[in-house]
Amino acid sequence: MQLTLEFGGGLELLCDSVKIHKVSVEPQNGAEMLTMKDLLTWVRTNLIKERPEMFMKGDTVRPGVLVLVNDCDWELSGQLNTTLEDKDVVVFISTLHGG
Amino acid sequence: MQLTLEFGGGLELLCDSVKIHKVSVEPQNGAEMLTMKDLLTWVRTNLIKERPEMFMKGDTVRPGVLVLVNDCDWELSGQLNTTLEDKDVVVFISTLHGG
Amino acid sequence: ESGFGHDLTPEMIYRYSRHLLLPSFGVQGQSNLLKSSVLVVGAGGLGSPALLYLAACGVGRLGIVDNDVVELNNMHRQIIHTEEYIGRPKVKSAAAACRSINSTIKIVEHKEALRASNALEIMSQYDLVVDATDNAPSRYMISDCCVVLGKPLVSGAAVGLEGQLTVYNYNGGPCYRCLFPTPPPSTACQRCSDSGVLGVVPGVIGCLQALEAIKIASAVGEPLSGRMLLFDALSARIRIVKIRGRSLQCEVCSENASFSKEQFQEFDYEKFTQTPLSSSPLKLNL
Amino acid sequence: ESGFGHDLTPEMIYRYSRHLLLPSFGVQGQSNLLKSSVLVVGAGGLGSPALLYLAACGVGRLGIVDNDVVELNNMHRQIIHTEEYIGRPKVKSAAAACRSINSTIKIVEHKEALRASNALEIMSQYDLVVDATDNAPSRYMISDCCVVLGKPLVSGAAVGLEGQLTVYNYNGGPCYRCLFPTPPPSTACQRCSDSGVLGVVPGVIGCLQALEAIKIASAVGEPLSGRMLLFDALSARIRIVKIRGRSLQCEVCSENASFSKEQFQEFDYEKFTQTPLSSSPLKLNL
Ligand SMILES: [Zn+2]
Ligand SMILES: [Zn+2]
Repeated sequence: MQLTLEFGGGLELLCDSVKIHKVSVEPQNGAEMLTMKDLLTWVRTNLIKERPEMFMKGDTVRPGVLVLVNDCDWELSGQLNTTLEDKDVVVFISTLHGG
Repeated sequence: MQLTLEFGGGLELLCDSVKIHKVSVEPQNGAEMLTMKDLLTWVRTNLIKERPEMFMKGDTVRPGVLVLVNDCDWELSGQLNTTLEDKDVVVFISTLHGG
Repeated sequence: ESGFGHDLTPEMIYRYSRHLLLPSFGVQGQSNLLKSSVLVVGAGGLGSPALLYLAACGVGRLGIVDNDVVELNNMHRQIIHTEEYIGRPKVKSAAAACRSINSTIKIVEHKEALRASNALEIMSQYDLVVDATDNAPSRYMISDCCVVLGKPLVSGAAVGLEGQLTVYNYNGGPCYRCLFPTPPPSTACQRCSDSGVLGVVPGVIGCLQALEAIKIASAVGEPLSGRMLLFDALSARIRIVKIRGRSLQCEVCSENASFSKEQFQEFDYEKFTQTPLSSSPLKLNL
Repeated sequence: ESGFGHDLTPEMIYRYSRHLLLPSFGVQGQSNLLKSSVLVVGAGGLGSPALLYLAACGVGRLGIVDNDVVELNNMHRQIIHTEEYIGRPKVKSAAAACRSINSTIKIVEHKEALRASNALEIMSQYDLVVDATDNAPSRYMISDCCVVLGKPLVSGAAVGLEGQLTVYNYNGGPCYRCLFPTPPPSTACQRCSDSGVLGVVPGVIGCLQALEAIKIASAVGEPLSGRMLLFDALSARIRIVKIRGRSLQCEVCSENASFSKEQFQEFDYEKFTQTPLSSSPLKLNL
């Protein structure tokens, strides 16, 4: 399925400074649905070019990263269990502290 | 079909100062499609409570009003001939001059 | 010469260090800014933050056009002016404020109302124009003049609790007349002086105008051309929408149009919009 | 008494006339503002426009906390400070600027660093707090203190070419720890002083912070609680996203939590975030 992945707040530096990635990702291992857990694994393997520890910790994103599925915090849709649909937009953004 | 109509830039004053209207509008006179031309007539009849000349001129919107269908200028989708789909968002906004 | 491929002085390097650190802006962006010139028309609600940020960031030459004086009822939103300037020209007050935060750039005062008769001469001295005016005839006049001179225009507006922002005449994009070929009825033109405005609303739009001007002047980023930002302060909603491109029928900017400097100078913008270029005083009884 | 059901003086009516004209703001909104008190923590990039607009709009009592001095490399974005204040305390400079645009409100100077030991005493004097700081430990500390004191918090941040904005602890909404229960690795905390920032980016966010503070203080409009604004200056894109509500597991604000004033005062925010509360100077070689 076609997804738009966006990285912000400095996370784009981990993927060649490209903020917007139009990608095609299929469900893994014969599963019917693609979950955010699957997508994180895919992103870690296919998009993150350096310092993966700045993106993930264990099997989820590192502290300080907000994940938004279609402009909505993934905490509201089941976090790692959120299932994705064609044309969804997933944003990974690191919280900023500067001023 | 369900539409979200939004009025801004002062046009909301013509409809009881309500900016966002969730409405249900069906194609007119047995037609299959609802066009923006039909919608303007419907808005003029059902939502505009005062000074209709501040909303329309002839069969279209008055000069200085931008019409956006799903965040896109209706000039790009055929203006009055734009056909609408369920859940579309139509914005009518008057251009501002102040500062 | 510093020997590092740029001509920034040590003081500039220190002053603008946070810009120089930005990989996507850097020395090149700052050098472009320092070589650029920007004209801000109007030192009011929009012009206040736009001028402060343009002065602070290091635009090389910054022009201000305004013919009003500072009034107490401006102070709730026109944060560039201090109480001590009440009764004195806004252009003097704004220029003094800009100089006080950055004495190393050139500030030019145009203490006159912008009119079709002087606009070409004033605007031709700058690379780009920021429209921070408050009325319809000025908006048509400034846009037409930018088309005639081939300058990009950063246009902002704010009334009540709403604001709008776009960039006109940039890189083949639309001009003001492409969007609004016919002026609105003069009764539809709310002004801040008649309708009120929450002071910080032009603050937000004026900052965004400075940003767009900086992006164009530094040649960094994607200016808001062919798109328009719509800001609703009360509900904290912002929409960025796609607008039409240059119109083939535009009477000013289309290839078939032949709107000359002479025609511009003779065009009666007040008659065209049925609105005066300067605003009338307000009476409020509470 | 004017006999019109409000206690605005004729000078206030004139000064704030453009607010009074707004049907959805009006006399009630302005009276609420004049009776309110707002604390801005940090007189830097975010605090500059936030303070100017809060002073201009007529917040009755405006507090400023800052312990830094004005430096030349602040001037590209901290538009509240003038060159003549370089080397002097930011809180003095900012207070003078606020007074010069509105001598009729009370400006309170807190020339000290906000720490867990003094935060309760300072913040308890205000109705709401604007976080305009530049580091992670301050953000946790200010949010926790707001929860302990039951105050809404308008939180903004800007680094590089991006900005973020939301309102915490407002009307049952989430606090900072609901969103970020675990601090990020200290290597992930970019600061403007290390990473650079385009000056006008905190300008936009600081204006929006002033707007949210004004909405809360005047009780007009819908504050940005449970939502977050994400601003990308380079591409001129703004997203307003829905974020989680108050977390049932939050160690500070949930009903089950028992985070007391005493615990707050003893909490080591620098250790928690592995980041110092104050920033170190920058070295830049070009
Ligand atoms: Zn045109
Ligand atoms: Zn919490």
